Amino acid sequence: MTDETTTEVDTPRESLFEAPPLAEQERMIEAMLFASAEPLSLPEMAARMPHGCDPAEALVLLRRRYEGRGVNVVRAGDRWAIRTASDLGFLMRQEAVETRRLSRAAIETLAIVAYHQPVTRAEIEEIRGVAVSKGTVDQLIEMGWLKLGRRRMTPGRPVTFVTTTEFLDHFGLESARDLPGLAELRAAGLLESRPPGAFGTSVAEGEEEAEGDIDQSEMFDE
Amino acid sequence: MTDETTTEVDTPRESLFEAPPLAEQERMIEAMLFASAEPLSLPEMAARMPHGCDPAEALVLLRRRYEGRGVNVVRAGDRWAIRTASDLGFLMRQEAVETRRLSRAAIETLAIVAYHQPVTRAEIEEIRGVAVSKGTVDQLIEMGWLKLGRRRMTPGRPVTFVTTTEFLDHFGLESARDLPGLAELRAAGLLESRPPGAFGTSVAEGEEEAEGDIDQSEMFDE
Amino acid sequence: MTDSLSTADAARGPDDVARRLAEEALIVDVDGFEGPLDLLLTLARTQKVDLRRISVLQMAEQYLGFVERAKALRIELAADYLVMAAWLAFLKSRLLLPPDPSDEGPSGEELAAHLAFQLERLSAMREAAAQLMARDQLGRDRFRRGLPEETVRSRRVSYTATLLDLMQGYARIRTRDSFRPFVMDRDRVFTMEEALERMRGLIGYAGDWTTLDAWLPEGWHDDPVRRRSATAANFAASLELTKQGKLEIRQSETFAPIEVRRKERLS
Repeated sequence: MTDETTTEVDTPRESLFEAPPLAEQERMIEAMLFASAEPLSLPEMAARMPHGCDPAEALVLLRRRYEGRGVNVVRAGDRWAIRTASDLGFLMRQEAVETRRLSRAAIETLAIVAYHQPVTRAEIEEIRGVAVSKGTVDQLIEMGWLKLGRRRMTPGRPVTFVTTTEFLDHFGLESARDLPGLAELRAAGLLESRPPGAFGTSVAEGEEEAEGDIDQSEMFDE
Repeated sequence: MTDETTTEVDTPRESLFEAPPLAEQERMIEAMLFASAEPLSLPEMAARMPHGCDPAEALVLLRRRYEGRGVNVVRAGDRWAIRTASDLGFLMRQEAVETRRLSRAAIETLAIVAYHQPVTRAEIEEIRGVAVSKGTVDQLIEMGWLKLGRRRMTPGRPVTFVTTTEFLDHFGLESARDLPGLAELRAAGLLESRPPGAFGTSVAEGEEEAEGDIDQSEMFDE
Repeated sequence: MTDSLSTADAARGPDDVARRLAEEALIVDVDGFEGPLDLLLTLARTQKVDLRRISVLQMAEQYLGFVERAKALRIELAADYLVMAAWLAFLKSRLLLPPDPSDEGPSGEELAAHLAFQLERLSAMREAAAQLMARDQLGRDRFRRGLPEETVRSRRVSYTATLLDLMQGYARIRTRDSFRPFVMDRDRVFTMEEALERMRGLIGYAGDWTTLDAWLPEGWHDDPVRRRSATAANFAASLELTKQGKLEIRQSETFAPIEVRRKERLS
């Protein structure tokens, strides 16, 4: 990320003006993050700052400055935002927005996508043991928590679903790797498509299984 | 003002709980001023805070803390708010872009190009069933979402249109091939209900992927 | 099955009575379950052991008992519950019979292990979902800036559209034809109503016998399809008018021209 910014900003190094001092850059980032309701990426910040600025470095300072304060600098994927400290939520009851109550199916679907992403509709159904109703994924996409990922390179090239930056921001996660209990689930083999050390051939539920097999191994090969 | 607050807060002094330390009160004010959609008065802040708090005192601290920062605590009448430091206004200006929703004609044209590229104007018109105004395509090109592809090797050698990398960026797609097919759109509930059988037999359950393929190969036949 | 199970139950004492009562309760709740896997998970939990140690055989028997009782109570179970029952019956036989060495498929133990895994995974995902929802959420526990300062000052217009707009736009175009109300292509059809209307207007002038051909409207003579349609309509209309006593109709022999004329009123 830092690289990206530097390359973008590198050329104007011959610019007539020197980059502002780091403290000044920190002020700039502070102003931008305060002003924006949505998280900002480093390149977005760099684009608005004078040439030669390195928002990544200034961000480290700013983040430290707000540690333990009433508002904090938080990360959501590759974006940054200022959010109120969660222990002070009780003060903001006036600001609380009535969020649409999600059905149990929607909540489970969201969790399955979050923990298994990228995941296809067939895989979600295999895990839940029931068909995913038409509106469920649609609703989660509309709320901005899910989006389409890349197609799976298996027969039929099914689309996959992944979570968004908004999802991370909403649940206060720095990245999808910070999902609660993720490491334990992985260690227990519960993010695989079959029990650890299981037989290779297809089973009970049939067709999708074989396909799921390829999917999953492809998925966790990282 | 201070008087006002103290009188209001005076009574609960006999409360069972002690007021939180001043530093904690400062955090609270910071969070409230950040999250509130409107500037807040001291009594409003006091009303939200635990009994025994004195927002006036904490506000003095907070105000001093933000002196010279990228944002400042400023007064508007008898209310308080956090605002961008005036010397950093230039950072906000770039963000000041007016966003408008793309017209339906433009979205449909864009969708046809995305799904059928490379595609000529005549083909777009045939699929949409209405003439495509020159302005629509021009607008999409100007926005950087469409560009000219190679000429079709048919009589008249018409120009074709294709989507750009910027288009993929905007819509968060890895490649135009990641766009879901009609069957998937339907499965996701994105197609309004449709009279059964209206599509003819071939399309019924999901084979229109195949049909789409034919379209594509026809279109890609250079 | 019910019989053998219930005798077995009776032999096993009060624990099983409690279990049976619990199963009866399940039947009442069947609408509350999200499919057979969900129900199986509930059954597995009654064993009060680690999901990895559940007795799949016992669970299969509980499930089959559940389905039997639902049948006895004439409760309609969705098809997937019955499919699962059939599969569990198969699994049960696999688990009880000694393995057949000539059989290539997975063994009963492997199938049972996979089922146990599926249950554990579903349960883990539910727990993960609960943990996720228990996090401090934006707009409830954590808040964004209430007064964002993204003031609109520049003239640059940026158009936005979402992927959803794009896909819906495409879907709209591609399905437009299927929404067109059904209309028959009628420009080559002359209806009997049209023929009746027209003949009623012209009837007064038909004092003499004239062939039906002469009644064909302008422009319906040349194209064979149009000519056929108009002739048929005119013929049907003349029969109707004859029936109403307004017209006389005659044909001298088979395939001879049909002639019509106004029926004179006996005034």
